Amino acid sequence: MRRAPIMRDIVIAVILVAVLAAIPYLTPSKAFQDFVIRCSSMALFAMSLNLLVGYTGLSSFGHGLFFGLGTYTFELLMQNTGLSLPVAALATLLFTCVTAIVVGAICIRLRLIYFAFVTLAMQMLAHSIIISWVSLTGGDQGLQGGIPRRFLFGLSLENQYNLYVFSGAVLAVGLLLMRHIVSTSFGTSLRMIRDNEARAAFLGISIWRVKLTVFVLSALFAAVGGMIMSLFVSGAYPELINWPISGDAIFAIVMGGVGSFLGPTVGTMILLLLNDLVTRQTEYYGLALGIIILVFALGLRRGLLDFITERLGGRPAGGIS
Amino acid sequence: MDLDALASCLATTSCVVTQTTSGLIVGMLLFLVAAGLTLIFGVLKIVNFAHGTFYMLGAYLAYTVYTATGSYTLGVLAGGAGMAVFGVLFERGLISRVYGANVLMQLLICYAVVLICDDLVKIIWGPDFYAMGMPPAFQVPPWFIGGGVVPPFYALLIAAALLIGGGLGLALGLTRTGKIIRAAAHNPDMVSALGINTTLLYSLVFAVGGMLAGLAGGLAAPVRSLTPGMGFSVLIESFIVTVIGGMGSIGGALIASIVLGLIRGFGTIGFPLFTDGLMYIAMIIILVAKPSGLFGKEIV
Amino acid sequence: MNSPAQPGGPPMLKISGLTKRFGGVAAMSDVTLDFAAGTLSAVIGPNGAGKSTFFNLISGAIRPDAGQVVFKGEDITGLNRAAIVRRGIGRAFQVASFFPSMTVEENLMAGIAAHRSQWSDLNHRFPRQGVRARALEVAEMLGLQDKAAVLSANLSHGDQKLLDIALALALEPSLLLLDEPTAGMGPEERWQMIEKVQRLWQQQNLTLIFIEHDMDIVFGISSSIRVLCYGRVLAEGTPDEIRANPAVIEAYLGTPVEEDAA
Amino acid sequence: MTVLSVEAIDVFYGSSQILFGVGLEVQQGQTLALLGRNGAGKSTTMKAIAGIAAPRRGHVRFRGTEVTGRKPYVMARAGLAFVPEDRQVFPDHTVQDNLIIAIKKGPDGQDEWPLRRIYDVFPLLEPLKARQAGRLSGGEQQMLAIARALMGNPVMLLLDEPSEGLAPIVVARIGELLKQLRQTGATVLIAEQNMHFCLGVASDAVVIDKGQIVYRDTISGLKANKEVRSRYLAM
Repeated sequence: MRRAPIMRDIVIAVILVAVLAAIPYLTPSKAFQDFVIRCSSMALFAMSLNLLVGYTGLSSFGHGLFFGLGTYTFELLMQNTGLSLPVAALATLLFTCVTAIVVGAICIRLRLIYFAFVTLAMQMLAHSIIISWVSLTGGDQGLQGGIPRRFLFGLSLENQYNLYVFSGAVLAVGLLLMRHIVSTSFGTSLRMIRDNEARAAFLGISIWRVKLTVFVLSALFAAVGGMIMSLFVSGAYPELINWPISGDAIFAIVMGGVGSFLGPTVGTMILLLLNDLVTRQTEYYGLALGIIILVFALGLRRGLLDFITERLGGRPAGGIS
Repeated sequence: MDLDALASCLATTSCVVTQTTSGLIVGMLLFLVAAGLTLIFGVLKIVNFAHGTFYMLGAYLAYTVYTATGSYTLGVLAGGAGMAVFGVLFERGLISRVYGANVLMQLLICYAVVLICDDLVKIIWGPDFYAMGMPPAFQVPPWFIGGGVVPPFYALLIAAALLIGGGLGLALGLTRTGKIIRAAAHNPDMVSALGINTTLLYSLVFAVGGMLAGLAGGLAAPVRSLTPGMGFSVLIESFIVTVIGGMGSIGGALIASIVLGLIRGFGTIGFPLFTDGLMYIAMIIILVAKPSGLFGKEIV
Repeated sequence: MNSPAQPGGPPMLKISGLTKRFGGVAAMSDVTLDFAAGTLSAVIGPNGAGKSTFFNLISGAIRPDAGQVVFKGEDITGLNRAAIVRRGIGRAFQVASFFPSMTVEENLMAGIAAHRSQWSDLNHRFPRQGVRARALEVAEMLGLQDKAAVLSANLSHGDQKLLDIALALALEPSLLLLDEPTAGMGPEERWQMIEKVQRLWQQQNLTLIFIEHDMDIVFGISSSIRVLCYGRVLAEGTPDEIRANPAVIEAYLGTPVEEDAA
Repeated sequence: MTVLSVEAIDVFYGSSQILFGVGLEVQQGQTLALLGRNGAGKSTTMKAIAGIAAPRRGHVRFRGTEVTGRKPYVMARAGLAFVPEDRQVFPDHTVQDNLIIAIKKGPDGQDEWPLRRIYDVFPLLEPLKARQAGRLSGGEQQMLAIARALMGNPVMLLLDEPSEGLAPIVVARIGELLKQLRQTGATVLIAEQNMHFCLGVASDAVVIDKGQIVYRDTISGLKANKEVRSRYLAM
């Protein structure tokens, strides 16, 4: 809860995006740009899940619902309506918001493990609907055929460099917003609920209202991540709303560190790097990843960034012990 | 969605019998897996996300022993015994290290085991799927009951699962060890204060849970195709069963398994693409109505 | 150290016919009690007498099956915890209850901010103007000002109990409920704690109700005592009246009456 | 012969110290009462002996062996039977199953307290043996808890507040039972608030207050000492 001035964060973010924009002029690696785009999408998603898991203590196993909903809604709007990209994006957020209110209202009153499973069931239900509603969603083939009118204020996002800078900028804005959320009084009430829900209630906090609000907010960020992914893959596919998506995000936040603000971003990078490196070396990706997870989980017993923070003598901002 | 097909199926006994039978074998096999899952949760308060892997390994083990010896019985028993041992190793070596830790940490450990085992299966048995095929003794014409097709092997499966499930119920209800296990689910400290080594007891519970999943895998091997990753859908379904039945309740798991099996059996007629969705809807509805499952006690 | 009761004061809290059953067991049956404004009252009774249930019913943690809780003339029966807190009833717990990942100062700031929380919370960086100053003020009331920057999980047990009370005070309550403020403390620590509580009561102009097992403390500081037993009111009165009450001695202590008169 | 000796134990729950250098001894065949008010530290002392709460400092010796911090099941196997506060019977199990769970062979491999003998000593339990323990009255549950402890064929019995929450007539019956047990030469440590209850049951008493032992005497000595009683037990 150190009160970092918001201006400093903004300056850092602007510099980072500028650096990102400059990199392709030094080294024209397409793979790096791909990596940054995927990373932006997944990091936004993992960070949004950490608002629930790390900050509020709500372990959702089905957060991929909103990521997938972002990709599908956005893709459907772009393909089937004449809406421009920003309008379609806003409409996607609106739809996500309404869905999150309904899903959240059902889920948040459940405790711990039941909450986890019902959120997962919600996601799998959405997955089932998408698989079976072939006429709308293309079923297990997904929505192919690309995204028309990929222009943002005259800038073509079909151009990989443009999409790359755009993704990085969206991630930066997303991180700034989430940083802001957790440093407000509202963010403090999240931590109060995580630490001691009963005490928070006896201090006058309306638990239900706060939990539903953070559930909806985190769904919105997840949907933004989903839209970036949709732009990247030029479509929407059932894998993007299937359970392993949620699994990846959980992996990223636990590996990166639930107690550090940027932990999930670091975790996402670890995950994607492992993915790229290991699949290049061996076809037994699962074996390698599994062993690495065991080493982390049983060795460090906490996320990487939390581990480093503690080693440096600092105190992690959160923690879900 | 094909409600007409569902209506016409429900109107003929042959279709009802066929779908009920296929629903029951799904349900009963699921029950064996879920019983272990719910038992482990009931006593240790650990959600074993690797339980589907026990099922998969049990099936592969049964397949290997069956092809080596030609005995299906031996194959199933090997699946059960092998997974009992695996369960103990898993508990002692990994899960006992995260007792009391955050559920996400437990999830991650199990996830790692799932990933590792899936790849080990690929390495040992190859990435392609196997069809074990019906044991020769059951390669006989099916029975016709009320016009419906009932392969004798299905009857065997249902009977075997009922027998194992019943045996488990009796063992938990009547033997001293069973009574101790149930008591430990309620109050492990008091059980320990009565001179019972709870560390040993926890391993035993994992052994029993692993054995049940292994037996289910072995029993299912002739009617399922064996692939690396086959454990996952079973895992999800047994979670649904466990949660609907109330976590920790074996009776609840039995009822929920049968319900889920029947939803699957008849769902394939009426909602061929949406049978999974029906299960999730059932789970959501039940949890909204009763937040701790049908037979669950309120847990914190 | 006795402060005189103020019999003339209006009843701050009126409880009538309060009843709560758990399963088949009556945890509280037909309890009727008044607490006058500005008094310092103790609630005592054997284990399982329903003391904590009593607090839970007043503070909205559980809903009564029957009966009424009237606070400052307003019927607050069945309101939720947050609504009751906002009306001015603060509560501290038997097992110190606070936010272990925060420092003392952060705990208090969080408590103060929570009390003032609004939808506009999302616009304001935490802590808002004035909150820190108020937090330090509250910390000072309980002598925690030197530990403001200490992570609350690392505080001593006694300081954690103080922090719990400070959190309740952060809300500027008019009625404060303390559930065993001295539980788990060593002998000297107890009296330090109770002196602080007493000072607070005087300085903050509070109405204070506390549950306590230490009879030296109960008889040492309270202006009036209520004895609960099996969910019923066994007796109420001044310390002297309670000390001499045969029913209390019999039910609470199992010690013959005549021998204890000395 | 000293069966149990507790030497200057300090026990903490988290950061809060509950016991401050508590010490006591129980001899073979002795029934010792540990008296004190609610919250004085009786239960914690019992738990520290039974292995449920580990002392941070000090020693617990049982039959001459250092057992400080041993696990509860190790203590139970060594012959120490614990009847916890609020009894903790297994509510979904029948009375008989509660007893069966606690069966343990004696040191010589002999079942010294088979069910038959338990039902002889606790005749009230026999007709209830098929009933769920959760449906018993408080007094019946207390008897069951004691009977269950005896099933383990203990060298010594730890009873935590056996009279708590029971009607006077039931308390008297439990008292009779403990007197009977005492006559068989059992070694018992009873933690109680109710000194009256202990008068006929125990021979000696120690008084605990605010986590410290403040008084030791015979139980009749304590009865005669009004000052101690009113200071630490009465008001």
